Amino acid sequence: MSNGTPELLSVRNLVVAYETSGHVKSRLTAVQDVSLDIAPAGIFALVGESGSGKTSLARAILQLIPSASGQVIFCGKSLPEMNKTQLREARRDIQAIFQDPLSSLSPRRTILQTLTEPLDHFRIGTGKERIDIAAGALETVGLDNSMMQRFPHELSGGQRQRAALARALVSKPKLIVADEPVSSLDASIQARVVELILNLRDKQGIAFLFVSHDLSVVRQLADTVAVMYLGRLVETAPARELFSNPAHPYTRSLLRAVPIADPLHPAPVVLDGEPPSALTPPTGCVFHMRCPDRIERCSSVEPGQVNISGKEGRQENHRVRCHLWNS
Amino acid sequence: MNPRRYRLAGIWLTLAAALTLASCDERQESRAQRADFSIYRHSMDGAPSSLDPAQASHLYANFLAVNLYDTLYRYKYLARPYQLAPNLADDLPRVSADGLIYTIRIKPGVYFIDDPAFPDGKGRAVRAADFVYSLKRQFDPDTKAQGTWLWQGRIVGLDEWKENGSDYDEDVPGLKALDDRTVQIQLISPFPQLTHTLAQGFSAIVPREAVDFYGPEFAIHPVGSGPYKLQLFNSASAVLVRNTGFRKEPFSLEAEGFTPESQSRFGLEPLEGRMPPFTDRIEIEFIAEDAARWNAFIAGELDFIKVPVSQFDQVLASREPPTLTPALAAKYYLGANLESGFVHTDFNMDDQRIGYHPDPDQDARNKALRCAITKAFDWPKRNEIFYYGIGQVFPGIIPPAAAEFQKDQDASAVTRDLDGARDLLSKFGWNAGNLPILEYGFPSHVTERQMFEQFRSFMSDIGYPEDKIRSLTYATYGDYARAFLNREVMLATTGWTMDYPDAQNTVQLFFGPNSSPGSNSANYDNEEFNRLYRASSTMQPSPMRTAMYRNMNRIVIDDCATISGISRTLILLWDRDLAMLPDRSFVGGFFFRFVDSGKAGPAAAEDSGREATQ
Amino acid sequence: MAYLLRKSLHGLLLILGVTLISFVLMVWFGPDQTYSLIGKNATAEQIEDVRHALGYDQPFITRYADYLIELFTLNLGASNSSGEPVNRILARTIPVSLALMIPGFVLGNLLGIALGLLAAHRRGQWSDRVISGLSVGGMSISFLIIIIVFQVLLSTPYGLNLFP
Amino acid sequence: MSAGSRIWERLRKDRTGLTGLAIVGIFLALAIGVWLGFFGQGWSAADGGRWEPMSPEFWFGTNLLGQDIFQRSIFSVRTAFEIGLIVAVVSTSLGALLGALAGWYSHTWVDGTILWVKGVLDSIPFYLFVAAVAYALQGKPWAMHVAMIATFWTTTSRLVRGEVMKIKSREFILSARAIGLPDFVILLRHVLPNTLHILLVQASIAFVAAIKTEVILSFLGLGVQDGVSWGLMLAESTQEVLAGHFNNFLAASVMLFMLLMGFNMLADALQDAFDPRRSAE
Repeated sequence: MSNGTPELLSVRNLVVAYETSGHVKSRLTAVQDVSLDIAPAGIFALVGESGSGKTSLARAILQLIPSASGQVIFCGKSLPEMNKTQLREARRDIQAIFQDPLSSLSPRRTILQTLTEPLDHFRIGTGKERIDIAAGALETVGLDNSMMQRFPHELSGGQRQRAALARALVSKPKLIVADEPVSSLDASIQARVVELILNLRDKQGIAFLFVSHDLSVVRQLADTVAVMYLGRLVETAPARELFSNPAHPYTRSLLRAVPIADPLHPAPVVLDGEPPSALTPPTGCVFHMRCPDRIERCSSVEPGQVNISGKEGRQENHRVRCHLWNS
Repeated sequence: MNPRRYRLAGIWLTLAAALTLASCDERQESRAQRADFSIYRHSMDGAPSSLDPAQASHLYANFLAVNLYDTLYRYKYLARPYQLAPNLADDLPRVSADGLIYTIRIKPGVYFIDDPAFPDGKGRAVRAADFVYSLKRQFDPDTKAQGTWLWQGRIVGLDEWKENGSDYDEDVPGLKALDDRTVQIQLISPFPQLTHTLAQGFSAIVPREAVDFYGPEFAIHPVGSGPYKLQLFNSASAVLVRNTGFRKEPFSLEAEGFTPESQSRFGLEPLEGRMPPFTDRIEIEFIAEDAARWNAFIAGELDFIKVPVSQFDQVLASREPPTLTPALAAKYYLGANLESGFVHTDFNMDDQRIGYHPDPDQDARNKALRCAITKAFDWPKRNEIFYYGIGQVFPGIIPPAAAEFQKDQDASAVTRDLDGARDLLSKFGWNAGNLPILEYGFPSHVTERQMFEQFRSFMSDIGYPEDKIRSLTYATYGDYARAFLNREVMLATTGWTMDYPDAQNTVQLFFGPNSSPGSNSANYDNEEFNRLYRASSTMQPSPMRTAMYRNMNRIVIDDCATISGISRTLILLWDRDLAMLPDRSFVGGFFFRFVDSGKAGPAAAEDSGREATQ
Repeated sequence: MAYLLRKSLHGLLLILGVTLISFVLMVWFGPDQTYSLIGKNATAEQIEDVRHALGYDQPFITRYADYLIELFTLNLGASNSSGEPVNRILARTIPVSLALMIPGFVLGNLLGIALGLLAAHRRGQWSDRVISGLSVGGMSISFLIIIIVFQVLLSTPYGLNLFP
Repeated sequence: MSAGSRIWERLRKDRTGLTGLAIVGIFLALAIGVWLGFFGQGWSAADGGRWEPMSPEFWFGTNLLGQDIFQRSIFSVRTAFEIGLIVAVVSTSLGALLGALAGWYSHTWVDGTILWVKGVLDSIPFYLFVAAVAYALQGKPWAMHVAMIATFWTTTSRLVRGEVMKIKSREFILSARAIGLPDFVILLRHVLPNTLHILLVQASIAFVAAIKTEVILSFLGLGVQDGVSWGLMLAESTQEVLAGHFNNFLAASVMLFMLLMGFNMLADALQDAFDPRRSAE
């Protein structure tokens, strides 16, 4: 944004809202005024409790759900404004993997069929070459060629997530949006997938948008971390700084809740009270009701985003939404 | 396992139980119903939907119409062949020398039954004007009458009356009540069959008050002057009770044409001098299902039945002449009546694939094809399979029930001749490749379908490819009628029930101007035939007229316009406790008033109870 | 309120659909009474008269509208043939058919559920197998066959001859 | 081991299911035999006398017309399969397609319209509707098929709709959408194959229902118009049994019963084999 390097993906003031279906129609704002930047080969982690809008943001970036306003710019071009052909091209460069590896592979298709589907769709290579590319991708994620003719239910959980990753790799993307990719895996397998992701970034220069509720995993791999609360990015900062010197009260409480000594069993976030419903967001700062440091203004005025780089020794690119930093 | 299954299984079990219980109930009820009066329980295989005489187009309706209402004429109860007799009229009509003016006097002192339709609820006297009204009513489009055709183009001024909007206050010159008791009918041209038409249910006399009072519901509120009154009517049964105000006319064996040699065995003699109607109550059960009707009869719940063909095997001990098995003969009288009508399969002459063709060569080829089909038809087998071999096959269109029927005529038109048929086909260049597709229409019922399949197998014997004989099926008779009346069917089988015993009634089936939607469903149109028909239609019965009819018959046979025909033999059974003789079908129900039922009072109920437990 | 409105709109649409289909199938393409109401030897003019009297010459919309009006005013008209108001025919016949149907339906369902429960309770035992077998067998028998069998059993000399 | 072979493994252990499969197989072989002209070709010839008893010439005797009951009942196997297969395949496909559309576009006007049509059809009593459709299209050889297909699809579509709504939110659908596959490709390639277990069971139920309905419709004169079927044979037999001739009735009803029984056993076994509660075992 300001460091001069061209960003791979820039999100500006993105708003995602749903019309809820049901007896009473109402509008749910899942993502409110979100801006973020992902650099080439960067790993951008998005953390937050469930229901905070992480998944909506990820899906809006993937153009799986429409955004109400704001911009998603990929390689300098706005994704929502693209026509079909352009979008199709762009999709080669943005791939996705999801949380449940069993559910993310089509159950009645072999691994090979799943792997070659994007190649068929993007018309990459000939039939023979596609199989080679698929085999290469399997090798990259550390799976044996013999897996190709298997069905997803014949694989173990870790193997499945590797296969899903392999599928995301075949079209040689620039960005992979990974929505909670490791949260359903055993810790030992988690570690190996994390290692794999780091490897891919290093060797193939793939950037990741890594969505997770698990700070301990994020700590292991992210370059930049953004903390989401009720649709808003309350704090965005380089990973090291965020973990060592959090600025937002919410981030602080999150970090306090993680027993760092035992990353194998991350405890749930402990905060007073329930997060408010996104259907009826509170006035003022959305966090004010649970905030230990709230001041009077918090309940009436919603804070804007401020760059606190340099304040109290903060590094570059540290932004926060909090009245405490606004003075 | 699917839980729905168990539910279904349960429903079956209960239904089965309910069925058993229901049938038990029914029997007890019918036994309990017997009371202290004489009763006759008739059965029919179909039900009328209306009791309005204007709708009496079939036997079922006619039966009720002539018993609830009066017609001017009827047929003598016992005379065979049938003879007309005065009914409400006091004598046969006086006819002017030119045959155009009929003068009819009606009996005095005849009253309609009491009914709220009349001013004080008391039935009034039947007047000549009522007849005039009733006949006009046949021409009123609002009546949707079905007997109009009998008088259409016959009576001076009647058709014009309809054109002018059917105003009942407007007089019709040819249809007048000269006074309360005298009717005068003036015809456009002689119509010797007029008196016959006045013996039909259609011509029954209805009071205007009742028609106006009940509106559309007149159809189920009959108000007549006939021998019976209606007590109950629905789609399952009708109950008639004696009209106590019916005119008193003692029964005379002689006047009804009693023939002791053939009729003494029916025990009718004791009726002499008694006043009809002889039975207090007539229950008519409408049971369309052959099996159900037969079972009810055998169970003693009915006194009369027209035996379904499927039961002939069990009922008859011999075929020529039909006789009953000893067990049945002990309980029932047998009447083996040849129906007054016939069944025939017509080619649609209007269809260029099989009928007339503008090109004379093709016309000749089509005729050859029709004749070949006619020759290939196996009448004895048709008779054997569907009519138990006791129907009567005859050539042409004058059935045995007509007085003009010729017994010793050339039967080659109904004799199977496969070689002749094949020769004819090859002579006219027909072969399996160029034979047209025959579309044979029928209402989609089992028997009609089997007749079609049999027809197809007859035709395959002369090399007609099976896949070229196709069925056109219709869900109801009404749909079928619509199809052949719209000339959409190449081959249509129909039955004709005569309205009166004069061959004029059947030869008109092939009169050109009667083409569809008229009764000439063959759409046959032959100049010579039409000329003969016109000439004969105004003639009184005479050997000359008979000769003309037979000539017309020959013309139709030679043109191979129809595969015809067979008259069915009806096997009628009735209880030996009854003194009665059922009518031929065209007479339609006049015999009810002469039925004497020995079944009366509680004693009869005990009898039948004993029977049932035996 | 809006919810109620939407629900009733749904109901209305459903009723419209059902009446439309029943009209098209049973009236528009349904039995043509004309040819059972004309007599022998009818002329084209008489056929037209009957068609007119029955309203068959009216356009689709008119006939459908009439049909809807008749339905909603519960004025089912008079039977074409007998002239008896259809209302009265229904009033006369429906209680009978209901009286016949309801006990059978209720009993059948109760019995079915009881059998099902029994089978489930004794899963794997012989009674489960017998009931399952019976019901699979029952499913495989056409109603038609049952009717014919009953006819034979109850009323011919070949059966039990319960009602001679 | 593929899903198919897993089902097969379960089916193989189910004795009832295997018996059903065997019965259906035998009937299928008969139907194909008739199709190829090996037997049953003389079903319409009226060569015999009326109601002839069983004999070496006429194995099951003859009917009223003198037609060979054995050949007629064998030929009817083909009729039954024709009707059953056509109705089962078309109605299940239609139900799958409409159910998939309704599920995929759930809570949109597409879904609303399909649900409305389904609701309307389900509100009309089955036999009344089928008979009325067959009547309205009378004379047309496919009237009966249309009538049955028009009603049978609704159950399938309801089940498929529910299943599709479940599948729709699964992540492999998201991955397919993420690479920009068009909706119909996703429906055909990823959604419908996962409803296969429903379709198979529904098709077997539709097959049985079609044959049973054919019998009733043919009996009423609204079914098979040209040819022969067990329904027509039963219709013929109602007259015959009263006269004491049972061959037609027995031949048709035993064959009908056997085929339906076989199919019901098979359908039951399939349902059990596909039962998701059993996939845990």
